[in-house]
Amino acid sequence: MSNLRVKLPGLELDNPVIPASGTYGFGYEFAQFYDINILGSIMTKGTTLESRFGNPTPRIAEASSGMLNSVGLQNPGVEKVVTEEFVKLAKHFNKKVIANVSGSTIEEYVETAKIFSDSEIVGALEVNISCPNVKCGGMAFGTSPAMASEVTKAVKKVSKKPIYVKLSPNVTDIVEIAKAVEEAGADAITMINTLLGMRIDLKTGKPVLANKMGGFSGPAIKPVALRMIYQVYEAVNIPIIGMGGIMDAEDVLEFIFAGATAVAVGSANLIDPYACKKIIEELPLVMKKYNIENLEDAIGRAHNE
Amino acid sequence: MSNLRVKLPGLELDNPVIPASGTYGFGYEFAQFYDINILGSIMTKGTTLESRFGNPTPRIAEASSGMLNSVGLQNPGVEKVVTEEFVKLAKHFNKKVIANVSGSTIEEYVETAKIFSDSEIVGALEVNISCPNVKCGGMAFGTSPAMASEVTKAVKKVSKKPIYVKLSPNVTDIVEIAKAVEEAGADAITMINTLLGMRIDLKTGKPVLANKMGGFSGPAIKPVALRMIYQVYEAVNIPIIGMGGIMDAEDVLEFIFAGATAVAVGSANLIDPYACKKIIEELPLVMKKYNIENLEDAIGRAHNE
Amino acid sequence: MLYIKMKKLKILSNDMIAKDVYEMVLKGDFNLRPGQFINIKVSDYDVPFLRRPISVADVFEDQLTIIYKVVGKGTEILSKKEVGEELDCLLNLGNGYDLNIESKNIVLVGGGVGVPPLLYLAKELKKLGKNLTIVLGFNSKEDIFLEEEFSKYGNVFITTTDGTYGTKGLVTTILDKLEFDYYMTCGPEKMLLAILKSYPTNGQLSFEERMGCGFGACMGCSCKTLTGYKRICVEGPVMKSEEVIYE
Amino acid sequence: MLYIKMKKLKILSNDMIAKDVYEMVLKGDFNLRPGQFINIKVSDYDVPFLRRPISVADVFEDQLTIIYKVVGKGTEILSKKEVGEELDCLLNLGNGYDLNIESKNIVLVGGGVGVPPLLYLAKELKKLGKNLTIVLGFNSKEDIFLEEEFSKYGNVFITTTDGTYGTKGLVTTILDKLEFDYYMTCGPEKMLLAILKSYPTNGQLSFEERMGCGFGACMGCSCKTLTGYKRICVEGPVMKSEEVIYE
Ligand SMILES: Cc1cc2nc3c(=O)[nH]c(=O)nc-3n(C[C@H](O)[C@H](O)[C@H](O)COP(=O)(O)OP(=O)(O)OC[C@H]3O[C@@H](n4cnc5c(N)ncnc54)[C@H](O)[C@@H]3O)c2cc1C
Ligand SMILES: Cc1cc2nc3c(=O)[nH]c(=O)nc-3n(C[C@H](O)[C@H](O)[C@H](O)COP(=O)(O)OP(=O)(O)OC[C@H]3O[C@@H](n4cnc5c(N)ncnc54)[C@H](O)[C@@H]3O)c2cc1C
Ligand SMILES: Cc1cc2nc3c(=O)[nH]c(=O)nc-3n(C[C@H](O)[C@H](O)[C@H](O)COP(=O)(O)O)c2cc1C
Ligand SMILES: Cc1cc2nc3c(=O)[nH]c(=O)nc-3n(C[C@H](O)[C@H](O)[C@H](O)COP(=O)(O)O)c2cc1C
Ligand code: FES
Ligand code: FES
Repeated sequence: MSNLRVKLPGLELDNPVIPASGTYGFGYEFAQFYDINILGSIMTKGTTLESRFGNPTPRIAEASSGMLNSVGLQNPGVEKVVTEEFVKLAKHFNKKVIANVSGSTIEEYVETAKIFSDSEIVGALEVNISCPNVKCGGMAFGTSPAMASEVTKAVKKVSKKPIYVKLSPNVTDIVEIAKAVEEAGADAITMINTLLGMRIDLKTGKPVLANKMGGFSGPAIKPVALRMIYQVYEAVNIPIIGMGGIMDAEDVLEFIFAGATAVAVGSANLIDPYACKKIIEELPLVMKKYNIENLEDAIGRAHNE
Repeated sequence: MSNLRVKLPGLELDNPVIPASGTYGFGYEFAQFYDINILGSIMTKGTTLESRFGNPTPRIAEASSGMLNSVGLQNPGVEKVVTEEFVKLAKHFNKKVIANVSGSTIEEYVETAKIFSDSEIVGALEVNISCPNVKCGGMAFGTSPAMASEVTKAVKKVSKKPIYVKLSPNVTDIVEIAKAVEEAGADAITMINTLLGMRIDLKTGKPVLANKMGGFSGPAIKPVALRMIYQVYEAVNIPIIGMGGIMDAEDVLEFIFAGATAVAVGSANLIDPYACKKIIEELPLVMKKYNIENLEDAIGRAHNE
Repeated sequence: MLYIKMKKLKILSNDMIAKDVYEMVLKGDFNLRPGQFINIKVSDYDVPFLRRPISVADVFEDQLTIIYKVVGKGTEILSKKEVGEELDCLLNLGNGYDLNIESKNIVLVGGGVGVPPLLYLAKELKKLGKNLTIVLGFNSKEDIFLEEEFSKYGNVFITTTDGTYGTKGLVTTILDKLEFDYYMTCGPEKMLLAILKSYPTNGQLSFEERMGCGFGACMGCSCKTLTGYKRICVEGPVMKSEEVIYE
Repeated sequence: MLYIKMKKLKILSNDMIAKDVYEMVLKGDFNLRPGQFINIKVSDYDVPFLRRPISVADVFEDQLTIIYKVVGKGTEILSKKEVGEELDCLLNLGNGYDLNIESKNIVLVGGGVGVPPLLYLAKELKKLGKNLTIVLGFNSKEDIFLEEEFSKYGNVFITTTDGTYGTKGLVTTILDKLEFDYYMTCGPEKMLLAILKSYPTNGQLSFEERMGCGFGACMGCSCKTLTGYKRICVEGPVMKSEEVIYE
C-alpha cells in the first residue's frame, strides 16, 4: 500500500492534492461531480475585506498549453465568505480549508486574515501577495522582499492559524523573496502564482483581455514553476506547496521531486472538473511505477546527489 | 501588393522574419532546405571570444508547447566564426547578418564586438546579456539595469555597427532594463531570450538537463514575450525585434501589433526546418486577411486607443 | 446545477451547411433545454487548452445537433473531425431560455451563429402552443442556414447586411415593423444591445462571453446585472431584458 | 548533408512485436543507409513539441521499417497511429555506419531498442560478403524481438539479464568468447562503454542523445571526441571506437 499522507503546518493531508485558489470557487460546486472529501484540502477563492466585482470582461484568453485570466479577485467579501460560502462548503466537506487572503493594503490583509482565522473550517491562511490582476497591492507586495516581509509579519501577528505565503513568479530572484517571507514568519510557501502575460486579438487589433494583461497558467508555465520550487527548496526550511501546470499524477510527482510537500491543481479543474479526482486516483499507481512507497520520502528527491 | 519591408537601425529588411540566434547555426546548413536569401536577416549563433564546448549533455528537455536547452554557447570563437563560418554563409547569403555577441566579462563582450563589427557581412550586433546557460556573465548582465547599461556602453563605444541589446525575461521589471540600455546607447532591443526553467526525469529522479536548469522557449512562452514587448514599446523609442514562441504568420502579426518592428523565429526552426520560409510565404496572406497593406503601419497597433 | 455531465459523444455527422458553417450531430443521452450549451474539448492535447462553448441547436431523441462557424483554430479542428470519432463534452450547461411565459405571440430574433439555439427553442415553444415569428439576420446570402427548418414553426424573415437576400439591413429593420408580446434572441452583442434599447422589457437575450470553465468555477464570465453579479455560464447565458444593464 | 528531406509518409502497418515494442512500416521514397535515423512529429499540435528520433530498422524498396519501444508520451502516441494515417518525418538523418571496411568477420552487438538498426546493417553487410555473428541483449524473454529475422544473416546469440531466455547475463558475456575482427554496435550507453572498454579499436558504436532538431541546427546533441566536437545527429550517431572518449 502506498502512503500518500503529507504534513503541512497545522494540517495533515490524506494526500497532497489541493485545488488551487480561484479555480475551484468555494468548492461546493464541485460536489456535484464527486465527493470532495477525497481532496487533501481546498484553497478557496481569493478573498478581500469588501466584496469585489473584479475586472471587466473579457477576462479569459487562451494560449498554447495554457490560459490567461484577469478575473481580479471577484468575491463577496470575507464576512459573506465565512457566513455563507463556507457554510455551504461545510455541508459537503468535512476537512479544513486553506483560505486565500488578498488585499490592496496591509490593513486589508490583516483585517481579512483576522476574520478568516476565527473561522472553524479554516486550517491555514494562504496570503496571496502575488495576484497580477489588481492595480494596487497584489503582485506589488510579492515583487519586493521588504514589502513581502512586511505583509507576512503583519498577518502572522494577528493570525491564529498557520500562514502560507503565495509567491509571484514575476521576479528576478525568487529565492530572495522566499527567504524574506520565511524570516518574517511564514509557516509555508505556496508557489507559483500566474506569470504575467498577454494576448492580442488580430481581428480587433487590441489585447484580448479588457484589462490588457493577465495571469498566465497551465502546463505552459510548469518548467518555470519547477525551476523556482527547486531553487527555493534549497534556500528555505519551511515546506512548499507547489503548483503551476499540474495536469496529471506524473506532474504531481515531478513537483514533489523538485521539493514540494503538497501540490495545488489550478487550470486543470477548468478543463476537466474531475481533474483532482483523477489525479488522486492515479497517484498510487504512478508512485508504484517509480517505486515510491511513502510520498514523504520522495520530497526533494531531485536534490539528492 | 502587401509591403513587408521594415527598417531597423543599419538594416533595411525585405520582410521582418529573422531566424533567432542559436536555432539556425550559422545559417548555411539551412541552405539545403531553401534559398536563405528570402530571410529578412539572420541572427547568428551566440559567439564568444574564445572557442567553447558549452555544457555537458543532456542539453535538451521537452515541455508542453516548448523546450528547454542548456547548450551554453557552444561556438568556435569569434575569429573562426568570421574567417570560416561567415565565409561559408556568404556563399549562400547575400544580405547582412546580425551577429550575436556573448561573453562572461565586459572585456570579452568588447573584444568580440570589435572583431565582429569589422566583418563585412555583419549589419548589426546583437548583444546577448541574457543567456541563462552560462555561469558567470550571461544572464547576470541582463537582470540588473546598472550592469546592462555598463555592457551596452562598453560595446557601443567600440562597435562600428548598430548594436541591438537582447533582454532577459527573467526579471521583475523589464521596462527598467529596457530604459537603461536605451539610455546607454542601444540602437534597438531584441526580446525575449529564454525563460529559466527546469524539468525532472521521474525515472532517474534527477533534472533532465545535466546543467539542471535551462532556457525555456517555444509557444509556451509567447504570452510572456508579448506582454513584455507591449510594456517596453510604451517606454522606449528604439525599435524592438520581438521573439518568443513564434510558429506561424499570425504569431508574427501579434508581435508586430504588440510593438515589434521585426521578429525572430527560434524553436520553430528545430521542429520544421522550413518554418521561416513558410512564415514568409504566409505573411502576405495573413496581412490581407486583416487588411494590412504596409506592415510598418501595423507596428504597435495594439496600443492605439 | 446537479445535472452537469462530462461525456464522450460519438459524431454521427459533420457537414458544411453554409460558408464556414458546420452542422454536427452527436449521439448520447442528455437533458438539454433550449438556450443551454455544451463545452467541447476539441483535441486530446493541451492545445487548444480550453474547451469551446457551442449552443444546442436541436435535440431529437438521442441525437444532439450543434451548428458552429469556423472562426479560429478550435472550430477549425472541430470541422475536421470525422464521423465515428468521439468528442469530449461537458453537457447541460447554462440556464437556457425560460419557457414559462404567458405571452402568446413571440418573435425569435437570431443573428449569425446566434441563430442555431433558436431552432430548438422554436420547436419547444411550438409544442407549448405559441405563435412564432422568426427574424434571422446574416451578413450575406452565402451565410444563410436553417431558413427552411425554421419555416416549420412560423413566418421567417431574413435580413442580410449586404442585401443579397431577403431584406437589406439589420434584424431591427424587420423587428420594428412587427407586432409581438415577447421576444427571445441570440446573436452578437451589438445586435442584442440594439434590440434591448428598443425593447427594454418582455424579452430574453442570450449572451456570449469568453469562458474559462463553462460551469461556474473560474468567474471568467461574470457580468453585472440589475439583479446582481451573474456568471454567463451558470446564471446565463440567457438574461431577462429587465435585468440587463444597457451600456 | 544535402539529402535531408521532410516528408509525410503513409503508415502501412503498426503492430506490437514484443512487450511495449512496436514495428511500423512506412511508405515513401528515401535514401537511407544503415545506422541513419528519421525524426518524427507525432502530433499536429505543439504537444509533444519536439520530434522523436527513431533509427531505420529496415528498408525494402519503397518501404521503411522502424521499431520502437513505448517509453513515454511521444512513443505512446505513435503506437496508437492507425494504418493509412500520414506521419510527418525528417528523413535521411545522421551519418550511418561506415560499410567501407576491410575486415571479414564482423560481430553485431545490439541491446534493447538498439537492436533494430542492426537488422538493416546486417542485410547490407551480408550483401558485401561479410561473415556475421549477431549478439542481442534483452532484459527478459518477453522483450525479445527480431531473433528470427537476424538468423538469416548469421549466428544469433541472445542474452537476457534475468536468464529467462538464452544466456543469462549481458552481451559482453558472449562477446568475450567470440572471435571477430570488427564490431558494430548500438544500444544503451552503459553497454556501449562496457564494449568500448574491452575493445577500444576496430569498432563502430551508435550513440543516443536527447535532440532538439536532429539535423545540426541547435547544438543540443554535441559530444567531445578525440577528433573534435561532434553532433550526434550529423557527425554521428555512429562513432569509430578509436575516436570515442571513454568516460
Ligand atoms: C454560451 C455560448 C454559446 C455559443 N454558441 C455558439 C454556437 O452555437 N455556434 C457558434 O458557431 N459559436 C458559438 N459560440 C461562439 C464559439 O464559442 C466561438 O466561436 C468559439 O469558441 C471560437 O473558437 P475558435 O478556437 O475557433 O476561435 P479562437 O478565436 O481561436 O478562440 C480563442 C479563444 O477565444 C474564445 N472565443 C473566441 N470567440 C468567442 C466567442 N464569440 N464567444 C466566446 N468565446 C470565444 C474561444 O473559446 C477560445 O477560448 C458560443 C459561445 C458561447 C459563450
Ligand atoms: C539517433 C537515435 C535513434 C533512436 N532510435 C530508436 C529506435 O530505433 N527505437 C526506439 O525505440 N528508440 C530509439 N531512440 C530513442 C527514442 O528517440 C526515444 O525513446 C523517444 O524519443 C522517447 O520519446 P517519448 O516521448 O516516448 O518519451 P519521453 O520520455 O516522454 O520523451 C521526452 C523527451 O526526451 C527525449 N528522449 C527520451 N528518451 C530518449 C532517448 N533514449 N534518446 C533520445 N531522446 C530521448 C524525447 O525525444 C523527448 O524529447 C533513438 C534515439 C536516438 C537519439
Ligand atoms: C481563473 C483563475 C483564477 C485565479 N484566482 C486566484 C486567486 O483568487 N488567488 C490566488 O492566489 N491565485 C489565483 N489563481 C492562481 C492559481 O491559484 C494558481 O496559482 C495558478 O493558476 C497556477 O496553477 P495552474 O497552472 O495549475 O493553474 C487563479 C488562477 C486562475 C486560472
Ligand atoms: C537551442 C537554442 C539555442 C539558443 N542559443 C542562443 C544563443 O546562442 N544566443 C542567444 O542570444 N539566444 C539563444 N537562444 C534563444 C533564442 O534566440 C530565442 O531568444 C528564444 O529561443 C525565444 O524564441 P523562440 O521561442 O522562438 O525559440 C537559443 C534558443 C534555443 C532554443
Ligand atoms: S466560464 Fe468559468 S465561471 Fe463561467
Ligand atoms: S539535435 Fe540539434 S544539433 Fe543535433
